[in-house]
Amino acid sequence: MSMHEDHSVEEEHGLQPMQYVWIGVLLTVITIVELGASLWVDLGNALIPILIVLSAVKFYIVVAFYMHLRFEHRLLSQVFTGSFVLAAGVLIALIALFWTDITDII
Amino acid sequence: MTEEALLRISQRWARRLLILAPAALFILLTACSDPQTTIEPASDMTEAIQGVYEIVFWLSMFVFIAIMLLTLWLAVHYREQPGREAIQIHGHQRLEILWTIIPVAIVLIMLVPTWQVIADTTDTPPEDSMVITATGKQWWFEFTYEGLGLPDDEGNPTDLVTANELHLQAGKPVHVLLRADDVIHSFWIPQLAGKVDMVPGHENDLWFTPFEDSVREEAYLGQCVEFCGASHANMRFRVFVHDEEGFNAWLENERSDAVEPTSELGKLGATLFVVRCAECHTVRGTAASIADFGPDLTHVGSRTTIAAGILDNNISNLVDWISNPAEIKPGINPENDVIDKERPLRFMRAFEDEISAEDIQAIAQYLTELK
Amino acid sequence: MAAAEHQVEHHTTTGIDSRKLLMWIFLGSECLFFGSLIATYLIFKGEIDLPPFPSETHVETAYLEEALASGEITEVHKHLCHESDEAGISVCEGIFDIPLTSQSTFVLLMSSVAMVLAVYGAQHNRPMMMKSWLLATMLLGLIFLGYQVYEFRTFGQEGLTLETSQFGASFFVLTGFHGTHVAVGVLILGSLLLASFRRRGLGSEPGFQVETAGLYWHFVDIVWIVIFTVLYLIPA
Amino acid sequence: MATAAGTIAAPTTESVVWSWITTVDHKRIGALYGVTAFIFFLIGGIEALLIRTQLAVPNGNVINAELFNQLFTMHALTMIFLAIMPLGAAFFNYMVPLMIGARDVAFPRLNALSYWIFLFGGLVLVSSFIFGGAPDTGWFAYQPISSSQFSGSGMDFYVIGLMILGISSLAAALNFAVTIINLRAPGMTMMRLPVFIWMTFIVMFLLILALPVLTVALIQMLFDRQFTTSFFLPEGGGDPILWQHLFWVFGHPEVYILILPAMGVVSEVLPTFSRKPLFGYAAIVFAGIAIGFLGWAVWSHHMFTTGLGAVQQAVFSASTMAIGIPTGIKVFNWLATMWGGSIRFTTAMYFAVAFVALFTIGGISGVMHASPPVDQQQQDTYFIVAHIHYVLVGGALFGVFSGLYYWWPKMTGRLLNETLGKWNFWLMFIGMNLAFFPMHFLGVSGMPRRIYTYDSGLGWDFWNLVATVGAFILALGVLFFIINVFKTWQQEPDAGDNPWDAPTLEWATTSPPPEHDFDVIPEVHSREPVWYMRDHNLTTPEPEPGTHIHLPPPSYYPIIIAFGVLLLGLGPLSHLALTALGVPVIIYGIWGWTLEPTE
Ligand code: HEA
Ligand code: HEA
Ligand code: HEC
Ligand code: CUA
Ligand SMILES: [Cu+2]
Repeated sequence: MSMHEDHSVEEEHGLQPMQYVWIGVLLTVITIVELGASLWVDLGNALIPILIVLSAVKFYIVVAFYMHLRFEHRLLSQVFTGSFVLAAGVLIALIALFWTDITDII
Repeated sequence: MTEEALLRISQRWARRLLILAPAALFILLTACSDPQTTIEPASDMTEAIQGVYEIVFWLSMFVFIAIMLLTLWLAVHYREQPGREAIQIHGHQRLEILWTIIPVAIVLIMLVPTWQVIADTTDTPPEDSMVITATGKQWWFEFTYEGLGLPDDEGNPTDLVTANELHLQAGKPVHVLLRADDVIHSFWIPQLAGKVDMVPGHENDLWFTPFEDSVREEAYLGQCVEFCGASHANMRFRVFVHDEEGFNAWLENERSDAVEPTSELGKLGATLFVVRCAECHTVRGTAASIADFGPDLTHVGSRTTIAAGILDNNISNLVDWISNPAEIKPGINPENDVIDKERPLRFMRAFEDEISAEDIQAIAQYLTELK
Repeated sequence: MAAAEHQVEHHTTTGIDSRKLLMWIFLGSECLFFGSLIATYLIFKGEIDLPPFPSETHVETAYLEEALASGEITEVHKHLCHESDEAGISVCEGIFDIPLTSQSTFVLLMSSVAMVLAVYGAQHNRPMMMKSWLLATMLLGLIFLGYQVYEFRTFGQEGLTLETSQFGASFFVLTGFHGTHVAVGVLILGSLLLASFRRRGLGSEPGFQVETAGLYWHFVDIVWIVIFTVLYLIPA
Repeated sequence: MATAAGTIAAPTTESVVWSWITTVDHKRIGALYGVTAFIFFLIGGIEALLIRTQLAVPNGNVINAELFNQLFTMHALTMIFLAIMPLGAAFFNYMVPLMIGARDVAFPRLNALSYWIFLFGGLVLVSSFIFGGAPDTGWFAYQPISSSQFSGSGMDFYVIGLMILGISSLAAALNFAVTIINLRAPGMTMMRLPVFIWMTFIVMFLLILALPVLTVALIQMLFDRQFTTSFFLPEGGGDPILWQHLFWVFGHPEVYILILPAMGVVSEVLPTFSRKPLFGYAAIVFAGIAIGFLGWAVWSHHMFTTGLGAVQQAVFSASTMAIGIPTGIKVFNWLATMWGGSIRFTTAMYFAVAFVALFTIGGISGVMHASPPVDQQQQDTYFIVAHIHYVLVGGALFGVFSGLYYWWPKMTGRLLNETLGKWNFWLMFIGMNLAFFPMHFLGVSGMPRRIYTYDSGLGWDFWNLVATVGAFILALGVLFFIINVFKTWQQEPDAGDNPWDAPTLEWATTSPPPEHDFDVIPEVHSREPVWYMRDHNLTTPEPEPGTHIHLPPPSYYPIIIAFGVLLLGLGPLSHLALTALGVPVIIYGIWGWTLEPTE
């Protein structure tokens, strides 16, 4: 019996269906903003950072809420963030090796 | 056995090892006299490398001997003996800090000269360099001396193309541009230039100045050391370092057109050559001077070796080579040419079935006369 | 007794369900997988100098003519470009149809909403809710794939294929593997749906199975979020 | 149990063959891994002996150039992917649940699946010898020599074989990462895990994160070869250097995947036979983690001569040398473990001590060519061959042998013969040094690697001959191991539960362990639980009468799915119809798998 209670407590960690729907709306709005930024207004150099930040926000929202990572054991977020950061670090370094001829800079 | 006895044994061994280590060193140093040695520099570039190498080597030697002795001593000294109890400890902070700091120090000492030499060797080539394009092909090297050919009709400088033997002038900087036609090869003259790859689609280069006293009769050996197919082992080249006079003499001969054959046999060979071989080879000053698939043979007779440093240059080797080059260099297989029609590899084919033995002899004679 | 056995079986050191843990670690691995594909795309992106271009690009007309003459591009590609007002400069259309891809992006986003509702249904013992949202997720996934097939075909007609350029190769391989992931996801959801109609339903703990499948599905969605931004929205 | 819709009945027969094919027991799977990998090791070793025979004297003509190139490529692939990695897998399959106090791994059927996929992948790779020639462009398959224009069908086997093996390793890695995180015995905190488990744990993450990069590179290579892309082909606008980067981003973590399990073994063996706890446990663990991380930041040290650029060279040389620091910490802690001990020199201990010395030699030569200018004189010479064999043979392989002697009694209930063991060790030790130390001299004398022949007069003759003799002595040593196994197999099991008086949990159960590993999962109070029990006069608790231990039933589905994966892979090698066939087989297998009752 006590086990059962444990179980339901754990489940309440998520959100309610309507909240999920609202998050969906939010994601859509961010996507529209992204579209707007890239197609309809001229942001110049600011565009790329803005797009990256916006998609990072979307990324975070999906992972945190839809994938429940915010409500889970710390270990899961450590595993995933760790892998993600490693991937980003190594691959950005790799891209940088191709994009810049650092020798020219110095 | 008592502890003292064991200690004595271990000390004796430690002493022996100390004697052994210099012996090992001695063996290593005997590598100097080997023709392709990496530790007897003859140019500024390899000497800079040698400078780092020696620092790295001695530090490594220190770590090597220290760890080997330590291991041996521990293994002997702490052998199980009646009455000995193992000490139950889990660690020792100060010791652990110490053996973190020592490697850090060693690494730093290695890094500083390393960076110094990287900076020096990747700076910019000297202004007055002789510029040579070296192109790696399966399985030979083409060398193009920029602007050293005979001026053309309008007096513009032309490039001088040759193969498999590189001639340099002591004290004169060379800037080598590295290209590859098919797969990755590499350019390496252990005593003169550290290895740099020749990568298709990339433009690498290196430069060095042979020492004034590096002039010598016998060749410096160079070799392709990036795996490039069946005959990777057979892709070598030779480098001759001359004094100014010698270099100019070589240049004078090399840039001029081919000499006329004098012997009857050679004359016959010359005509055969134009028919049979001109589709791939150039002999400047003759009818065979359009193709550039194979090595330029204008002065092939003056080379010491043929087939990219594999065979001595003499008639019988030439005959063998022309008869069936695949026998000498596995992988030379005209069948491979048809893998991609648009970009044929142009391997030299075997002529033993196409040309009679006498005619091959004649061609070989002709080639040796192309001094 | 049965309950006790159950407890033993699912006892874990950290309290995390092992399947869920496995899925999260696997998704970490997938980060490197898609990361490498995206990195390849970005490495080649700087080198696209002939049409088809991802987005609108100006090139010298003479350069185009030369490429046409040497066979590096074909008439099909040339059609993407036309003379601009500036003399000697051609404007080449970008091949991406962003409004269209925005629609498919939206579809995939909505599938994530459907998925999360299906998980909710499964965890709260509401089988009908679970089943219908599972079905919706699948359908949205299929629509997304439909968009992708359409996109691939149009690109093909406009002259972007695997061999056209590095752009073509890295684009198709990246989005193709993303599409394959979506397809696999649809299969997984389909089997869950099918299995849920058995008498035993999804067994004693449908929540975990649907949730784990959901993690995969959402991950495929966030990969698309990145692809959409990096490939489509960020200009050349 | 009634058949679930559309699936086969769960296996019930007791026939020996079927019980092995359908087993999901981690100990049996470990044994399967071990035996298979050892056979592959012999194949790889015979390939090496052929190489050495050809190179024994100048202008050797035992084998021709084409075959030679296949041999060194397959030698490396076999040793790395089919011998050392799965031998590690054999140990961690067998030992992880025992050492952390679990009844099995987290996903027993997934574990069986990993093994079968590994077996099929290995067979694909090796079978290339009969189907038109093995891969022949070196184990890192640089482009464009590995493109369809310059190489034959062997490279297709390379691509497909490595992809299949990658799936296997990924599945195993996920499984064991979860097992170590989630199935530890009560009281077994992370900082009480045996170091072997820690090293395995790090290896699992290296696999999980490095394999996808290789997979992507292989996919691109497959597309270049089979379809019309040119990711790596310069004439199509591609870049051969991209392959090198992707390969080594995987390849360098891979070498730590090979060495860390051996380091783990040694960290178990040294304290046991020194009769004292491991010195600096935490330092060794964190050094392992540091190596795991740093391993991602050094890949370009394999590319110092490709025209990398000055800053890149400087950065990668620093990160590479930095790895020597945590590794040094480990070496010193191992030595300090021996210090003050009362060392019992069994064969396992011999191998472990030799590991420390030989690995250090290999590590030092690694640091030497971590300096880019020096590497310009050493890259692609026998100096590199010396480096890799000191770390791989003296390191990884000696670690494996140490583990074999150490855990053999646990796995079989029989002790290996110590006299034969000493022969085994000394022959391998002497042979190994004779074979590989002279390669340093050869490298310094400028002998390139991957050459099928060489002229005399270059100063390479003598040391090549010595190396060949050494290789054969090494082989003789291996032969002694085989003899030892056969000889002791005849005897009655005599080992007892804990013949070495070892401290870790696997020794708290019987030898060989029962199917369910532990009657009662013990409670762990220290890093050396068995010594703790010994010193506190504790005995393993008796099981409560009547308790029923639940074990997963055997299953057909792992091998069915593995077979589907094999078909999938064979498609590009022969006829795409096979791929089409593979998909339904896999789907069928997964369907049956999910519906199959596991209680
Ligand atoms: C088990 C496998 C393994 C391991 C552990 C290592 C470990 C290391 N390797 Fe090695 N390496 C290979 C397997 C391995 N390598 C293989 C297979 C290749 C060739 C691939 C191919 O081309 O086919 C290769 C190639 C290779 C190269 C490229 C060479 C070339 O092609 O030109 C380099 C260059 O930097 C390198 C460096 C290192 C370094 C710095 C370490 C370090 O991790 C070593 C650290 C250890 C020590 C330093 C010893 C102990 C430390 C002390 C006692 C402390 C004090 C010492 C110092 C501070 C110096 N390795
Ligand atoms: C873990 C990896 C590993 C291991 C264990 C080995 C083990 C050995 N290796 Fe290998 N080697 C590599 C990894 C490994 N190697 C790699 C990565 C390369 C680079 C390849 C490349 O360039 O692409 C290489 C390359 C390489 C070369 C260079 C080839 C070249 O560049 O041309 C040589 C040459 O001597 C060599 C020799 C040996 C020898 C003699 C052994 C010995 O230790 C083997 C000892 C084992 C045995 C001999 C088996 C025992 C056999 C019997 C007892 C026979 C009797 C049994 C029956 C008949 C059933 N290896
Ligand atoms: C299809 C092209 C082709 C034809 C035809 C051809 N060769 Fe060659 N030849 C080559 C190539 C390519 C090489 C370089 C091979 C190597 O060294 O690996 C070569 C090398 C040589 C060499 C060695 C050159 C050196 O500097 O080392 C000689 C000599 C030679 N060829 C002579 C001939 C003669 C004589 C004929 C005609 C009877 C001939 N070749 C016909 C392509 C050709
Ligand atoms: Cu050219 Cu090796
Ligand atoms: Cu490395």
